[in-house]
Parts: sequence; structure tokens; C-alpha cells
Amino acid sequence: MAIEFQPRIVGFLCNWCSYAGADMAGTSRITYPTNIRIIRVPCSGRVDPLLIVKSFQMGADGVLIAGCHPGDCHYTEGNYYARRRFALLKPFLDYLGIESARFRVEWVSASEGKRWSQVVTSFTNDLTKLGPRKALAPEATR
Amino acid sequence: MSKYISKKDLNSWLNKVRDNRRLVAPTKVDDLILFKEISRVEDIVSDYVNTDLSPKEFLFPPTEVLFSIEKKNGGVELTPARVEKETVIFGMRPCDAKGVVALDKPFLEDPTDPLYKEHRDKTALVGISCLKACAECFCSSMGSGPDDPSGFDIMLTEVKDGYLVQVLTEKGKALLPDSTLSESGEAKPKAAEVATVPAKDVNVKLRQNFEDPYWNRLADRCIHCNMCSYVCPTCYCFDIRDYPNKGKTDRVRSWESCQSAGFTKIAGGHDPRANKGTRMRQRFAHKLLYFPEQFGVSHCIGCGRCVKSCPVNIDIREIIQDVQKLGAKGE
Amino acid sequence: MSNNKNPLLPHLATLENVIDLTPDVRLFQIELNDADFKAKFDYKPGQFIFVSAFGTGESPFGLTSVAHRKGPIEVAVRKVGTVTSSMHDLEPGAAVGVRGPFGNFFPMDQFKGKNIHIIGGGIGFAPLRPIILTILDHRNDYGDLFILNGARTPSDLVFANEFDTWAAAPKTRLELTVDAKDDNWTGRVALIPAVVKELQLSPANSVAIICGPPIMIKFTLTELKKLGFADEQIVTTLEGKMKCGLGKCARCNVGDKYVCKDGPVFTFKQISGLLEQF
Amino acid sequence: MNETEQIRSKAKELLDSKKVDCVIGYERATDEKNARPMFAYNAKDADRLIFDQTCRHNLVRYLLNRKDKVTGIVVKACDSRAVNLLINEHQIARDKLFIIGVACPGLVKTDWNKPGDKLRDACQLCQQRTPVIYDVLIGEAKKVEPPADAYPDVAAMEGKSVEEKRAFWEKEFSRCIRCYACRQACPGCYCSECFVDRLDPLWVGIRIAPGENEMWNTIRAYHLGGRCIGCYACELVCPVNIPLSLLNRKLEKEVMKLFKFQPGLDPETPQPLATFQKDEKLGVAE
Repeated sequence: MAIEFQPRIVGFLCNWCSYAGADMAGTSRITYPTNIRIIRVPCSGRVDPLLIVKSFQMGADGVLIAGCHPGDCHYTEGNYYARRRFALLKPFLDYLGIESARFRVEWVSASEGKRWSQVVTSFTNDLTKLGPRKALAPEATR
Repeated sequence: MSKYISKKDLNSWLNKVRDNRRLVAPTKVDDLILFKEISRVEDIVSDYVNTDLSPKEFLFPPTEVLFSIEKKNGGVELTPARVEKETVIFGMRPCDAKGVVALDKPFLEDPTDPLYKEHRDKTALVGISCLKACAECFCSSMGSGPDDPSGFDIMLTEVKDGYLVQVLTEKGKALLPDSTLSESGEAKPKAAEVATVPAKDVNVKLRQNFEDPYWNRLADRCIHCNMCSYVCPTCYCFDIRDYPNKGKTDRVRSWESCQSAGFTKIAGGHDPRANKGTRMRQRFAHKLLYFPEQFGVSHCIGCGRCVKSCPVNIDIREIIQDVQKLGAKGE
Repeated sequence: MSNNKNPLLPHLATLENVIDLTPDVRLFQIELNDADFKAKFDYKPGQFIFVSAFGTGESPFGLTSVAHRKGPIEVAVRKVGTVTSSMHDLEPGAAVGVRGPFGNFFPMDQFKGKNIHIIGGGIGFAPLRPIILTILDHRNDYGDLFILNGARTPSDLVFANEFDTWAAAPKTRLELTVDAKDDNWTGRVALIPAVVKELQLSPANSVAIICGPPIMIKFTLTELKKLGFADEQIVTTLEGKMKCGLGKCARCNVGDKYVCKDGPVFTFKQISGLLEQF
Repeated sequence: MNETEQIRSKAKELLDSKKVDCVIGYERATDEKNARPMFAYNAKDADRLIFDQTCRHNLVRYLLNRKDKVTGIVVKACDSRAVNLLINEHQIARDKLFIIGVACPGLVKTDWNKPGDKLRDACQLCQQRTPVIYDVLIGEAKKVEPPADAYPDVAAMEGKSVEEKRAFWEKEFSRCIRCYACRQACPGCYCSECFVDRLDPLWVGIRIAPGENEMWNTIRAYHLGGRCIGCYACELVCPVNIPLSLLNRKLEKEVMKLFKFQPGLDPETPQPLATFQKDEKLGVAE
């Protein structure tokens, strides 16, 4: 039985909303695919493009950023800056050959446990269809 | 009478070399001419004065694993890297052969660097003498010459539809046995006319005028990229660091340049050469003073690559002339 | 020089013990694994080794132990960078790598019969400790021993646990100083150059050995010159960014001298002849 | 009087009157055909100043090393946008500058010892030949009607398939030798410690290898998103001819589309990524 492709997703979750949302999905026994590796960040505005590109370079098949809905940000403007930053990064990554479908930004509040599991499930399915991403080999080619 | 090989025989010889060794030769990459591993002998270019980058990367690669570190049954096991393949670098110019001779000095001096030594032992250098020179060549002023064979295993000189052959070392003889060569009475063509840059006692002048503000003025213009050290066939400074690699750890050696900002910064932040002028002086002091006095061989081989590629035209020929005039009365 | 056939390949060793000297300095006691290399491994005061923290890299450290005591190899490591931080995470028993010994050494023979002044600042004191241990183990070969150990705060003084033995040694005087005192510090509060000036050290039949941050070396040098010390009577050990220890990677040169091969020990007569500032 | 004479006389006037400590301009390079940057500290130096269509370097980068001194500087149209960028980012003070603006005739695609006469692709697409900030303006540029499509090369790239894009950039980035000339030549790249020099965390290792090369080229370009003023100094200095402007201009196009902003037009307007509007719709997480 061929090993079925399991996409590896790196998820940056803002501590105040999305992380709490994912927590709530857990406490209310809502299941979602385990392909996602969650990294807790203080705010979606903390996520530096370096983190995203480094994740892809180290072999991630997809990167998900989850933060508070605009207006709910614990630091009032973190997700506003993040929104602009990722609006510019998304087409740029696509331009470099990292399909924009591999990079998703979602606003998930602390009470949206259900929605969180739907986001992860749909993202995992999309990536399974897309197939693995061939990261550039780190060692020298010379 | 001298040995001769026709172009046809040379091509079949190159095909034979490519079959059982790694053949590296100049080929066109977009609008650059670079040494690359050759799969089709037809890709080798012949109408070039010199390659844009030197063959240094095949003896002292930009990035190389020195050894790998593996945690095994409680202890640690070190496995030094080995050079498996034999290589023939074809189409080198005499100045690059001098570059390799200069590169040998620090690496082969006791205690020898075994990895470099293995690269060197397993690589044959086959050169073609220069019939044309570019405006920036000044090899004859730096102890080399357009038809100087020293440093090569084999040197070819192009004549009508073939090459005169000088086999200089045992390695060359093994690669190209006399049986495949014929005789020719063809006269050796005149070597290329090369510009001269008088460089007599430039090291003495440099030492005498070491604190001259000339270097700060020169550094005004320099943007301190690492290009001159990377395109230079004889620059050999390196950096070493460990990298995780699928469960093991690799100790990796990579090119480094005295022009990069943190080159001499030590833990705790002290940096004896933070000032740009001192970094500029370090490059030319090492090239024209320290290395020649330490190893007795010029560290600049006059290939002109740094002159061509420097974005702000820091020209070592101009600097050699300026340094000789430093401290002159009435300057 | 390192005597294995691959000069960049470290010798495997084990971290026997780790002793906290100050909040950010740890003394690492290392035992070489290979028995006969260990037997042949001889080093002199002033020499240094490269220690590998596998997974991060390797860095040069001055040897702070003496070979003739046949104990483990000791280096004092201040946590400042990536390699030193990885070393501070190591537990006793961990595998490390050792390359060396490298560099020249303090001319102990020329020090014989002379009064020795040892002036060390912060972690700079560590490479000077081998001189003290050698003198104490061969006390009659040397004249008076004066030790000045300075640091930013009292808890930054290295080898504090050995001060009593040093102070009690014959013909030996120990002075300590700090830049800023804490509440239970009763000793001297002054910069090292000021202490050198205050104590009016005598240059007669003397040698002064300085090591510490470059700024401290610079000002201590001027004080010593004022007291009449000649350039060849003052010795120091320089620091440089090093990657090989063999004069191959061309990084630690000061002018046309390599700190790793022609140094790290230089007299000030040699240093004033150097082309570049260190 | 052509540009060269006007620049020389203005430079001498500034230097003799001690209004500036030095004038940064161009002089003839040692191949006798191209121009190279030069620092004139006195009237004698000023006689070597020239201006022609090979003066392609962006000299504004040098101002970052002379923040405390008053400096005269020769700027073309694109370079002048870099002055606005650095003033906007509080790196240089306007009163420390005497800007000699030169109406740009468009630069030629030139190489060492091989000057060309064909306009550079960048200059063919350039919509603005007059400097946007200057103390004195030399020459006066003819009106340039904007080309129909300002980003033909970017559009061609966007049209490619994912595999083609992947293969293209992998081939280009594999040539990179990480000499960082692009960073050193760029007026917008002045971080005291660049992310590639960081050891802890080690974002980009010292290995000159595809993985690290891709990280470097991607993040370098992105850090100039909404800041790159399109002077092509980076592409110009790259020793292995990586088409860096293809990266910068993609971001330039997206910034114009998303935020209607062109960097460097004036020193006051905040850059797009340094500000926001609460209820803007950017197609992210909608």
C-alpha cells in the first residue's frame, strides 16, 4: 500500500484568539487533522516573512497564519499590519513558484473552535490534492 | 619538432576523459563563460580570452563538508569527507595555473590540509596558452606569462586545426600518453601581447607607507561586497560552522572575504578592523605584501577579474602604481 | 603543533566536570579519549586549543591549566556567542572535540629569577593562571610574584576559590580590584591602570604580563611605561577571530603576523613593531 | 555648457565656499569608457567630475557613511527617489545635503570595456526622467510618455506555470555566490546587522547552496517591498547576472495595485507596510 502523502503544515497561531480557538476545539472534542504543527505567537503581527519562507525552505508543504478578526486584536493593530504584510507576500511567493494555495491567512476568534477545525481540514485536503512541495536541496550543488 | 594533436583527436580524447572522469571546461552560461562539468564536449567554448570565474571552486569549493559528526552508542563518530571522483579541468589559462600554485601554498604547507590535497591529487590541469589577451590582463608583470606552462599537467598551444602539446607531469603523461600524439614541425605561434604593470618593490613601499590616508580615500568608493575575493583565483580565507543534516551534523567550510563586516569581530564585540579603510588596506596588503613575503610567490596573478567585476572599479593595477608613488616627495 | 594527520579534525574528548567560576564563566575540565594521544598531549602556559561543541561549531580558548600537573585540560569559557552558549548547555560526560595545542607560549625560562607581575582583567585572567601555577610549583626558580586580578563586579572575579592559596604562597602578593562594588565587597574599587599607578610597581629585574580587554591593555601599558617598564619587559597575549589555528584561514593577522601562529604571546617590543593596531 | 561642465563649476563653487565637505559624483573609470563613483574634496578633484550615459551607480548609498558631514551629491531621477526614501526613514538629514539634480538622458546598457549605445531595459520603461528632489537642476529632460505596459517582464513571469517558475528561479538562484554586492549597493539596505549575519537564530547559513541562496534572495527582495525606488543598483552589480529587478518590480507592481503607492516620490508619505487602514479590503482572509 503506497504511503499516502501527508502534507506537513506549519501553523502560526496568535495567542489571544486563534490559539484559544484551537484550544476550544480540543476541549469540545472537535477533531481536526494532525498535519498541522502549531507555533504560538503573541500576535499575527509578530509573524515575520522570514518565518514563513524559512518554513517552506525547511520542507513545509503549507503555512497557515491564524489571528484575531480585524478590530479584536489584543494589541489593537497587530493584525492590521499583518494583513498588509501577507497581502503583499502571497502574490510574491506565488511568483517564486510557491503556489498561493500553500499559504493561507485566516481570522479565527477564541470562540470559533468549530471553524478552526474546518479551516485545518480544508487546508489539509487542498494540500493533499496539490501534492508535496520540492524544497531546494540544502547541500552544495557544485 | 614538438608533439601535436589534431582537433579531431583532441575531441575524441575529451570524450574518453568525460566517460571515466569528471570533465570540467569553459562553457557558455547565459552571457557568462564559466567552468562547468561537461556532459557534451560540443558545449566547450574555444573563442574566449578567459572565464568569468576562476577554476578555484573545483579545488577549494565555495561550500564543502569537512567531516560529518554522528552520535553513536553513547559516543560521537567523526567521518572525514573524501574526494571520490578524478577530475580534469580543461581550457585553463596560464594565469589560473599560477592561481592554483598560489592556492597550494597555504593549504599544502605543513600541516597539510588533507581535503585540499585530495582535490589537488585527483585533479589534472590542462591549459591552453593565450594567443589573445584582454585589456585587463597583466600576468607577465606578476611572475606569469601568456605561454608559461608551469603549474599545468598538460599545456596546449593552438596552431592550424590542432594543438602543440607540452606534457609536463607524470599525471599529464598518464592522461595523454605519447602514443596518441604525433610530431609537428609547426612553429610555435607568437604569444599574446600583455600589458605590463611595473610592480617592483610595491611591497616595500606598502610597508613604509602603511598609515597613509590613501586607504581611507580608496575606501570611500568601495561598497564592501565580497566580490573581489570570490572572483579572485588566489583568495583563500574561509569560515567554518556546523550544520544539522538529517540526523547527523556536518562541519562545513565556506568562502569568506576580508571585506565583509564581521570578518574580524571577536566575541564580546571588539573588532580591530571595523574601519573600512583598514579593511581595504588588508586586501591589498595581503595580496602585495604579506603573502609574497610569507610564501615567496606573488598572490596576484594578473588575471584582471577583480578589475572587470568590481562594481565601483577598485583597480589593483591603479593601486600598484599609486602605492609606488606613496611617500614620494612633493606628492 | 597538532600532531594528527588531519589538522582540522578534532580529537574526541569527554567533559569530565564543569565548575561555575562566575555567573557567566564556567571552567570546563576535559579528558582526551584516545590514550596515547593523551599521553603525548603536552602544552605550555600561553598556548590555546580549539574546543568543538558538536552541532554548533568550534572556538579557540586559552588553556588555563598546566600540563605538568597531569590533571584534565581546563579552559574557562565566558558565555558570549553561539559556541560558548552551546558549551554552557553541556553536562559532564558530554562528548566534545579538542584541536591543538596551538600558538607560541610565555617564555617561562626567561622569567626565571625575575619578579613577575601578572595583571589580568575579567576573563583575560584565565590564560595567565598557568603562569601562576607554574611559578607556585617551582617557587624558588622565580623572584617575587605580584598578582592583580580585576573585574567589573566582585562576582566576576575568576578563580576566586584559589585566591587564599595564592595569597598564602611565599613571596607572593595578591591584589583584587573591581569597577563597581556590591554590598559585601570591602576591597579596592578602581580600574586596573589606576591600581598599577597607585602601587608603583618596580621595573627592576621585572616582567609584567597583561591580558584583558584591549582598552585595559592600552591604558595599563601607558602606566607601566610611566613606571619605567621597557617594551621588552611587558608581555601580552592577543585575541583574534580564528577559524583554523594553523595560519591557513588568514583571519587573525595583525599586520603581517598571525596571532595563532606567530602569537598569541607577544612582547610589547614586537607589538610596537606590528604594522596594524590589534 | 553640457552637464559635465555645469557639474564641475557647481562642485567647485560648493567646495571653495566650504558649503560642503565633499561632492560625490562620477569620474572616468580605468577602462577609459565607463564612469565610476568619485569623492571630490577640493577644486582640483572636481576637474575630474563627468556625467554621461554610463553613470549608472546610485551614489545615495554613500550618504549613509557620511551622516554627520555636509555632502554635495550628483543624483539622477531614480537616485533622487532614494534620497526621499532615506529622509523618510530618518537616515539622512535634508539640511546636510546639497543635491545637484541632473535631468536623466537615460542610461546605456554598458559593460566593462564594452560600452553600449542601447538604452537599458529599465530606462526604456522609466516614466520619470527629472529628479524629484534637488537644490539645483542641470539640464532639462524631454517629456516621456509612459509605455503601454510598465511591467512586461513581470507579466511574462506571472504567466508561467508553477513548475516553470520553480525551475527558473532555482536555476537563477543556484548561480548566486552570496557576495552580497546587491545588498551593499542598495540605498535601502542599511541594517546594522543583516538577517544573513545573524548567527542566533541562524536564518541563513554560510553555505553557498540552493536552499540558503533562495532564502537570501527572497527575503532581501521582500525587505524592500514598498521601499525599492527602482534604481537597479542591485541588478547592476550582480557578478552572475541574476535578474534581481524581476523580483523587485513584482513587489513594486503589487504595492501599486494594493496600496496605490510609488516609493520615493516625497519624504513625508508613510510607506505602505508602515501604516494601515482599518477597513481596507486586501483579499486576505476574506
